[in-house]
Amino acid sequence: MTTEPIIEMRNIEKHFGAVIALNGVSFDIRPGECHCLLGDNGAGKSTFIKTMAGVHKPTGGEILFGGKAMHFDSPRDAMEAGIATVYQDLAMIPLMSVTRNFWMGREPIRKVGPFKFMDFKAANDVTMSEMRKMGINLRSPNQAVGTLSGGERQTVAIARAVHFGAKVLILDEPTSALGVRQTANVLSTIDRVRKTGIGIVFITHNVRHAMAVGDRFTVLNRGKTLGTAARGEITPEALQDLMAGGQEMAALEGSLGGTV
Amino acid sequence: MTTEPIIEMRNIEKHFGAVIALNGVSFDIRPGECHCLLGDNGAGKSTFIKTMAGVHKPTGGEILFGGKAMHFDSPRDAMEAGIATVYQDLAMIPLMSVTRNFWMGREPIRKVGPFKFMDFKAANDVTMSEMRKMGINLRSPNQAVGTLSGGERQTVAIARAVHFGAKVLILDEPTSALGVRQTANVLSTIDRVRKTGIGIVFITHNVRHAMAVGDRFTVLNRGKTLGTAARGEITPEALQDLMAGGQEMAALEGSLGGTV
Amino acid sequence: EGERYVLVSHAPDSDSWWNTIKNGLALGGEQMGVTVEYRNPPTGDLADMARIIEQAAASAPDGIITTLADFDVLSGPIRNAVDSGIEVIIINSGTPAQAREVGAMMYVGQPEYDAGFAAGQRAAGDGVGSFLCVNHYIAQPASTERCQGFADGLGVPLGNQMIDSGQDPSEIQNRVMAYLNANPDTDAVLTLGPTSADPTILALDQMGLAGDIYFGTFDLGGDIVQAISDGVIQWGIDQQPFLQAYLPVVVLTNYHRFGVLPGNNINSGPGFVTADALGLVADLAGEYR
Amino acid sequence: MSNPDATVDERIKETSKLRKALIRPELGAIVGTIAVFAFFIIFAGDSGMFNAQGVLNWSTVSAQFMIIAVGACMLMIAGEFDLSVGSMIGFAGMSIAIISVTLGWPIWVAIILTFVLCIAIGALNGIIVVRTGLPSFIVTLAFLFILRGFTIFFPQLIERRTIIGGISEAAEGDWLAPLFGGKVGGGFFIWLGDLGVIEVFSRGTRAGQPVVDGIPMLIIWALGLVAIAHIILTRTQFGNWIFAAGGDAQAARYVGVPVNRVKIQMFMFTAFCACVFATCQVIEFGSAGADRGLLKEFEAIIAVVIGGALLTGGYGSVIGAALGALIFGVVQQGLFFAGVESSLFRVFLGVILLFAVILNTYIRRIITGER
Amino acid sequence: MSNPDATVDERIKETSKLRKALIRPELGAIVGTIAVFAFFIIFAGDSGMFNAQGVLNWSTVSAQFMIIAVGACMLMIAGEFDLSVGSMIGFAGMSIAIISVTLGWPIWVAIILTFVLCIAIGALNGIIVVRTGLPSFIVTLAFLFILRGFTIFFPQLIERRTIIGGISEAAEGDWLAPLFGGKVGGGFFIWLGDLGVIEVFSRGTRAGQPVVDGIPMLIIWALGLVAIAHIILTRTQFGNWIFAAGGDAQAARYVGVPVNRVKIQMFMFTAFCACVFATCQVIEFGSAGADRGLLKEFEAIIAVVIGGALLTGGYGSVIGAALGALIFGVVQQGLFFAGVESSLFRVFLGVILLFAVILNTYIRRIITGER
Ligand SMILES: Nc1ncnc2c1ncn2[C@@H]1O[C@H](COP(=O)(O)OP(=O)(O)OP(=O)(O)O)[C@@H](O)[C@H]1O
Ligand SMILES: Nc1ncnc2c1ncn2[C@@H]1O[C@H](COP(=O)(O)OP(=O)(O)OP(=O)(O)O)[C@@H](O)[C@H]1O
Ligand SMILES: [Mg+2]
Ligand SMILES: [Mg+2]
Repeated sequence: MTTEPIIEMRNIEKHFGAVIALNGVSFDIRPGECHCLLGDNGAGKSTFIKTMAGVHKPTGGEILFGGKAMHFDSPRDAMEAGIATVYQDLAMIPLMSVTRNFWMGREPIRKVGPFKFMDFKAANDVTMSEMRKMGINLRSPNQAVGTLSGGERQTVAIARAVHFGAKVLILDEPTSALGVRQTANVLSTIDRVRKTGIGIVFITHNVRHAMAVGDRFTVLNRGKTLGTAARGEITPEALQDLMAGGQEMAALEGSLGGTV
Repeated sequence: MTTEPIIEMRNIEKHFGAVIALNGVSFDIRPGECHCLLGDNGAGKSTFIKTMAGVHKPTGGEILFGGKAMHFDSPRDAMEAGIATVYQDLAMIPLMSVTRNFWMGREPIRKVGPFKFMDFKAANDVTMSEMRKMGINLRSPNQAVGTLSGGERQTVAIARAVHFGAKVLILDEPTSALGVRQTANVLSTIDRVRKTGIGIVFITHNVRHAMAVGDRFTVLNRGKTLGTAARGEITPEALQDLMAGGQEMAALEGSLGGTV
Repeated sequence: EGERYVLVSHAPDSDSWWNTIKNGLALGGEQMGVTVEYRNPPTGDLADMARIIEQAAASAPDGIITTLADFDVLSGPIRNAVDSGIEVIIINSGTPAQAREVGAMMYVGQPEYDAGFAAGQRAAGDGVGSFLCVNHYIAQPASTERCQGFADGLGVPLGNQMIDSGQDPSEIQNRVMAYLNANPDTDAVLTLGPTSADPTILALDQMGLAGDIYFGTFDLGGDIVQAISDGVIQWGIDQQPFLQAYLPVVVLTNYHRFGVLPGNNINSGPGFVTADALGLVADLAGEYR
Repeated sequence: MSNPDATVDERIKETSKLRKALIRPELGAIVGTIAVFAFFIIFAGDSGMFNAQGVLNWSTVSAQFMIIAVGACMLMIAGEFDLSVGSMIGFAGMSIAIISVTLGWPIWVAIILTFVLCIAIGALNGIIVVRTGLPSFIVTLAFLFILRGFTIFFPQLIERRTIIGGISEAAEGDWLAPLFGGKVGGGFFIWLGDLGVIEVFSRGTRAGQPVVDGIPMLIIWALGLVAIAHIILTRTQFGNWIFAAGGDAQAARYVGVPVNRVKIQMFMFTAFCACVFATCQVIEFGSAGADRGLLKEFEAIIAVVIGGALLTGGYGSVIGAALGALIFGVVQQGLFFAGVESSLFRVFLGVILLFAVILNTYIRRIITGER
Repeated sequence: MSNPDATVDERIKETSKLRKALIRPELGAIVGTIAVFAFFIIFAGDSGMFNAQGVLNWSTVSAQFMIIAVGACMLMIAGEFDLSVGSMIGFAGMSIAIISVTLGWPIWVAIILTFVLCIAIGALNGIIVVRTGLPSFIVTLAFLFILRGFTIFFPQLIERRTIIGGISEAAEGDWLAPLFGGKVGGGFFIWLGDLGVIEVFSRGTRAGQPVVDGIPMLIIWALGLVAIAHIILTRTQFGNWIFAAGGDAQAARYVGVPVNRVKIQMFMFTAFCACVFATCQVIEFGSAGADRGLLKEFEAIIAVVIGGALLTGGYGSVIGAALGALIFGVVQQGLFFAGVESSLFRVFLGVILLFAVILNTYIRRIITGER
């Protein structure tokens, strides 16, 4: 892992009015690695990756992309640069068809004379085949996303990110609402995607999910980094402690038999 | 665990139009035990507990409450009978104050002549003290729930169920969106509540969370029970397999090092 | 010198016919050297109008000039104004008898039913036996009275011959066409003002009936005058709104300054405007006519 | 690692105490009311707007708005709204007129039957909304047209005109009518008139009597409804259910709040308020017209929104709505007093609405932690 | 343990193929259109409703509705709606009249300036909605009042009247005006008349000419706008963005759809449609009135909703909206042909709206898997 980082975030700060959500966070992500971002509720994980994805503008700090300073003015800019994000709240529109969702924001264009149309044939074909690659057989590409299960929707979102040749794929708690099988599916998808050389930022509250696929682990707490550790440098138990801020855990763990 | 069950559900069926969500599920819950309900996405867990809580009327099967057949016409009936539920989607109203949420549906009444008013003084006092017992210090009982964190909201919901003297407390994926510390908090709350003799139905996708507090484990799959096992009768790995329906797990587990 | 008079009408903001009133009022105020104000309920709600009269009375003007669109609704507030020492003149709607009853000084206007009746008699004389009344403001009682009067003047029952045309010109036009298509043996068309007359002219033009079918209208406007001179409209009933606003200002001012008062009510209409006597009307229609 | 003092979160900057004390749903409406009164005291202070007659005038108009605003407010907090209020006003008035004048039944029968009818229609509105899950915008829009249609159709069919008078005569000596059309406190005002505090009529049959001879029942109804609705909303169990039904119907249903019943009852209450409005109007003016109540639904909604309620439900205040109605009434009448061209009233109204709602949104976000 | 054939879920009962083929957003409107035509063919078949003149009659009315429905539909799909459409129609007409008649500028300048002005106001609406996050109901309600106020105020101030005529004269010989007020296909209809396919006038000034002498540009505009909007919505990238903006603005924003821009553009398009409506009307009737366009916003919304669009955005069809407008127009005119008491039109409209929307909701739920 001595390759150059794709993105490096230095000392990022973000304030929302009176709330200081991020207070100097540094982080980087390299090709082909899965970097897990862990931390308590409200630690600032979602805020941090939204800053990375161009949704929020940082109040302070700098973002280096491929070694050069970057300013993303919109999620579009970040996407163009190769940063794809699957948000906690899914970022799929239930009323729209799978194809329309898959291509949303990056629709394929077919020119007829001076007019630009959306190329539905190509769009449908690609959607069906990409979904099939992910192991999901759609009834039809015109099926509304609202008729899919949660795991299937998650997969559509990942498939589209991969298809658009993302260099970095950010996943915000993709497994929190999923069953065991769906979770295993998402994790193995992460593994597969990582092997193609894409860098992955994976946010989760579940230490085992993190340990299953993570190469490095960064823990946030109240808007600050508690440090980054590589796989093998840290035990699941230590990570768990770190995520909980070390507080009161001894007592709780004791009473519950250390199985959390 | 030879006490009589508080609720016994026999052969419950539930159809939504063309969808058969439950296809004969039997289940029971005894005082002081934590009965975990596990299963894939869409297995029918939420539908099942909604049937128990009076939200849905079962298409077939019977519900025995304290040995007698019962028909709940509304969630209110079930609540009166002592079944309290904390739903997956939280069942809190962000725009309303903590007190109003806490008492929603069961407001304390103070009579002034022929008029019935809501007793805000008592309501506020109880809310503050119940929340303090759960380890949460509110700024004010008039604070809007929208200003609380996810874990805090979850705790309000549990506190209210306990306060109203529930005999059975149903928790639908209370930990899925929570951080480690908040999760530990909720699990130890479950443990505390169970010790008071209340029966708990705990739904989760996380085998470790289930193993931490569960006394018995029932796995649903595609609307049917795969069976119930008591603590100690089953290993976490076997449970995991059961939840995923046994499918493709070997392959996935292998590639991910068995850590899911 | 410096008297203040308030004119309260029942018309919604958008009713264009009342411009002539406003202009007459303004001119009267200017010539007499008095302050004049125009007030109306924005949506034409008569209950709101009652409040406006009360409110005008509260501002203690020297006189109030008001329409009496609904005796039941307006008599109370008007009587209060009269009793608190404000001179009131009733214009436009209501009857002389009602004006006397509320204690008003005089009545200037055209009793609607009578005007409709006179028009009906005139049409009956011209051989009309059935008609279409295009009512663009059906919720206003005066409009219905005009149609009813016309029917009674003709001596036929009103029945379904009055349509609720709405206020959108294209809808009016098409509804008139629809009615005439469905009832091809209709002898005459009666419209109640420029709002319904202008699109009706176009409708008849479209159907090739312009000049062929008997066509009378209430109230003048630019297009109506043009149509009269073109022979499309046989007559327009002019109630001379200018006078309804102008004369009360003059009467009130002179009464306040010199204590003089005409001995009787003034009927500003109905006057039938036909192609023979257009002249000035054509130039000033919509502004002072 | 983290701050040892857990009750103080170091990530929240400080907010002043004063700001906290001021932050309440009605704040926007309170500020607006003060501003509006200040404006008119300056620009129309000597126009008679603040003498007895003038005060009565804008109070009456405001009271009218208040009556329908209270209904609209409760309904909006319960998460729905009703565009058929205006048509309902016309319909109720016409119903009283037809029953009492055309059919010749006693006026109290007419009033009671009309209330029953209107509340039933309100319930129907509610039942359709609750059963079908359709937005109330659409359902009540349909009733806006249906009710207005009948209001024009029936009197035309029966009486061949769209306005029916003669209700004053029918109401004479009736026991119920004064409850809507009467005035109270006559003696007090005569005393004030004798003292010279308020002006007296200078001529006519009532010479010597005070120009204001009592407080119309309309105002009493308005204040009464505001008080009752406010108490119900803030101090009772049912009030909590109203907030819950509008805040999140599903969540409320799950904890046993009878959401459907609450919503239907609020539709009925709105219809009741519209009917009070119509009855007061009909009894006071003695006639019913097919055009009564046009656009009143918007005016009610505007007053409620100026008063700080959230269009999507679950948040609001009856006091705020009442102040919104007051602002509305004072501005409408005040512009006349101030001699502003009446067509500009609408422009003012639109601008006030925009500003009020922006201010209210800001306040609400502070209170509820929304983003 | 589970069914080996994973593609067939044993828990889903079967649905017929026919039903699947029929299930589309416009289905409700298509059924409604058929029903309405069937109804009038039976009850008004011999009243002239379906001869050349009759067809032109209801087509023109429907075309009017269509023009504003197209704008309202696109905007509603983008998740907003505009209550100021009606006021905008009045405002645009007045603007053309003032510029051309009062200022005496050429009519094409007046038309172009008015379009620019209206689209700018549409953009302002959109910017306020997008920036403040207020519901468009409130913002556009404010503009409903503001624009109507100015529409009444300005002509009174300038011309001392609220209706300005003489536009026909101003439009004579103009190059742009015929695009809005002309007719096309005159020769074709004369030929048809000569053939006897369509009737000719039997009396009056135009005896011998065909009863229909061309298709008004209004209809051409309506069909053109429907076609273009339909293609944009269903076949282009921008169309996908419109759906996305209305379906879930936040989600769309996250994947890079410029949601704010899309919404503002849809407000501008709605203003454009209102302006087309106003221009056609002004050129055809030769005058502008301050009361033009009253309640048109509701009529547009009704047509769109009958056409299957979802009030809360993200779902709908321009074709559906056009059929909704057709239903609206046919019912309105058809009742005249059928000789039904005209005030009952409103009642019919309300009832049709209710039924259409219930049917549409049912269809939509099947398509989108909503519950
Ligand atoms: N738009 C916003 N405006 C104001 N405060 C915000 C905003 N977004 C986030 N915050 C605040 O910033 C802090 C960090 O929130 P964030 O969503 O990043 O946490 P998180 O680590 O993703 O938590 P979780 O694990 O619950 O998803 C919280 O205190 C939150 O309330
Ligand atoms: N109201 C409803 N109408 C129609 N189908 C429904 C309804 N509620 C649930 N279903 C269907 O019933 C099945 C079971 O759903 P349920 O929500 O009970 O699953 P679950 O086990 O709780 O899943 P998860 O773990 O994702 O919460 C699913 O196929 C779902 O689509
Ligand atoms: Mg997060
Ligand atoms: Mg569930």
